[in-house]
Amino acid sequence: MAINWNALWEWANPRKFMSWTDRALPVFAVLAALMFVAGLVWGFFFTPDDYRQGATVKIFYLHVPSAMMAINIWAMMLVTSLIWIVRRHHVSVLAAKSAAGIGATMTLIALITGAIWGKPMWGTYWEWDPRLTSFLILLLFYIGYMALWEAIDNPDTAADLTSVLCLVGSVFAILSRYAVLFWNQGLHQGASLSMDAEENVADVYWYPALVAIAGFVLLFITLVLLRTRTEIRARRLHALEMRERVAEQ
Amino acid sequence: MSLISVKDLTVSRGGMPVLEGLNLAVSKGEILVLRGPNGAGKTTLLRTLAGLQPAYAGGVVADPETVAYAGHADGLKATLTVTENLAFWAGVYGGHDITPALAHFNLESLKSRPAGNLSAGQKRRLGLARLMVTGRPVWVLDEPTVSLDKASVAIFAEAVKTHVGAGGAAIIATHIDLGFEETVFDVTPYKARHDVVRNDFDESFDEAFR
Amino acid sequence: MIRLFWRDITLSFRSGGGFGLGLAFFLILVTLIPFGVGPESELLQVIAPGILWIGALLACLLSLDRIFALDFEDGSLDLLATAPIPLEGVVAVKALAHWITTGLPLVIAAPALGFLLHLDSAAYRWLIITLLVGTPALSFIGAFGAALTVGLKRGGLLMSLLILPLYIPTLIFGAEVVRRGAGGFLVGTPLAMQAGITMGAVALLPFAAAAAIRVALR
Amino acid sequence: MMPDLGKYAGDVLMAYGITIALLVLLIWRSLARSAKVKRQLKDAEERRKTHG
Repeated sequence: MAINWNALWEWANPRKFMSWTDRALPVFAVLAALMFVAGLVWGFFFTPDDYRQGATVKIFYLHVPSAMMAINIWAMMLVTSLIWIVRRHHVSVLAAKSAAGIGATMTLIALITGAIWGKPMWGTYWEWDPRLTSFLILLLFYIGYMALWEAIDNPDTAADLTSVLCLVGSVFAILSRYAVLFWNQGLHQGASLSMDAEENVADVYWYPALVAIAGFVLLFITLVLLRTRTEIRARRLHALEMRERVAEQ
Repeated sequence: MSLISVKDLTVSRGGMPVLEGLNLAVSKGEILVLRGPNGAGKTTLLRTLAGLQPAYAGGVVADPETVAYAGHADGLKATLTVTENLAFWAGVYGGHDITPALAHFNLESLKSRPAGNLSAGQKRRLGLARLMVTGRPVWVLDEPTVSLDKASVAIFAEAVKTHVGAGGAAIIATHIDLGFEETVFDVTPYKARHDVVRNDFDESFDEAFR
Repeated sequence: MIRLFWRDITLSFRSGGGFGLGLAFFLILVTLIPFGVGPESELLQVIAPGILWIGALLACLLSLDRIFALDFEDGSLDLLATAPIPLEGVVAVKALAHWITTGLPLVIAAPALGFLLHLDSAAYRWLIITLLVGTPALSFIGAFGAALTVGLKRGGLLMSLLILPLYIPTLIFGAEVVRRGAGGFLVGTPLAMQAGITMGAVALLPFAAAAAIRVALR
Repeated sequence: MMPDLGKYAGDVLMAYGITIALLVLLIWRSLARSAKVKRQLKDAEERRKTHG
């Protein structure tokens, strides 16, 4: 099937973007709310306790989706940053900027819910488990990325530098992941309790988890569209204010 | 044959066009003096000519190793001596001899002094002496005579004349009369217009980003 | 390029150049640790590899904001950017000079400080080797971070925030080599990983850093 | 209606509570900034029409 790539880019033209998101945003918002509430209500009220983990299994419906989002949002930021570097597409880099705050929140949720889950399981809130540690490092990367955006006045300069940071940061994030695996394996023999879906989670838990994941994804889409719209307006505002300042001289 | 020329150039500061529709060319032996009020965009234009900033629209045509730029800061290290500072830049630009430059800007007696102990005028002279060791034909100078006294200004003007006489050229933003046979270029009429509603501004939202 | 290298070296040795500051910082840090954790030699011996690596890392960080910021302030960076040498080369040379004046002294001083922390005698060899292999990566990663924040007000703090997470892999592998060396285990894998990181950083980061500087200058 | 959460009730409720609080904070901040920028942009567009 032939795809008209130029038409695809058109969707991300700022003006076009503002107009289609204006219509799409309410739809996504309603869907996100429905799926999110459905997934969590199903998970919280209508799933049995695990014979070994008891009611803590219910934390999965928060932990698994937020952890997935934490990683996928960074991947999305990497892609949109690359698009900015290659195609100088403003909406793209603003989407990356908008996503960072959501990604950081998701990482924080994954960390906190992981720690709460770990307390009854491991007997401690914090264990330097490779997974938890990697998420802590990911949170640092998110914070650094956002701090760099905040620190630079000129929006184009900020877009360029944060994109470069995102690129280099991605490489180092992956390196850190391997380094952390290596590091902890050296100290503790035997992995801690794995939370992989296929190993521990039976269908009765997996279906509501899928709904919850869909809810988180839709929530992310809704928020990232809303925040990108805000950033586009902020950019136009910035441009108008610059014009005013120049005109006053 | 011009050493450097610009065609339909628009230069921008902080993403906003400040000067637009510029057309100029400088050939061997020419001195171009830029005039215009503060904040008009002279510095921006010079930095664009030096290749430090990308053009907003249009372009600069010049061989990549044409321009020697001197901005507001002299690029001197306070703990290095006058000779060391100059020899460093000479080395970076391909190892030209520094003695003529020292002699020309009357710096020989200060040779072994750390640059940090020089007066403002002496520093400026050292910064300008750097131009002579670059071996590049077009000097692009931003307010070169700031903090120079009358005698030093004369030394500087003499250096520019010698350079231009030897087949170089200079583009200088300055407020004072240096006594050159110069072409004056007033940037004021080229000020990018923001007071009127630009047509393209409303046509495409993209424009708001540029 | 060689000129630039010698200039940076000379500058750091002249008064106010900051040579030795990193070394002094390293010494103070190692002196403070026993006050914090107690004087028991068994405990110090256990934590020594980590402390020495973290000390080296922080001492390195201390002098990084000077690497481009001073040249930016006095206009040298503008002039270097228009000079006939590629900016990537400028970055690489400046990072190398930073390593010679900061990283190398740390490598040389580390064994003496390891002595203070009762570092296991089998580990000294590996401490020196791993620092020698790892500290260039610290300088080159740091140069990238410094390039990102050049020209920013209060850039120093932000620079630390950006650089330190990037140091994690180097730190992990470096400390692991020393720990394994102390225990008499094989050190091949972490050492190879660390060498890989260093080579990657030396080869690629100057390009990223030069791109960042070009953006910051315009 | 409330399911029996057993001895882990506190942990589970805390996890849900903190997550929902964080998400509400995120959504509220996104909406607040959206409203603020929208208002400022409207003002700026008005100014441009009247003066420009």
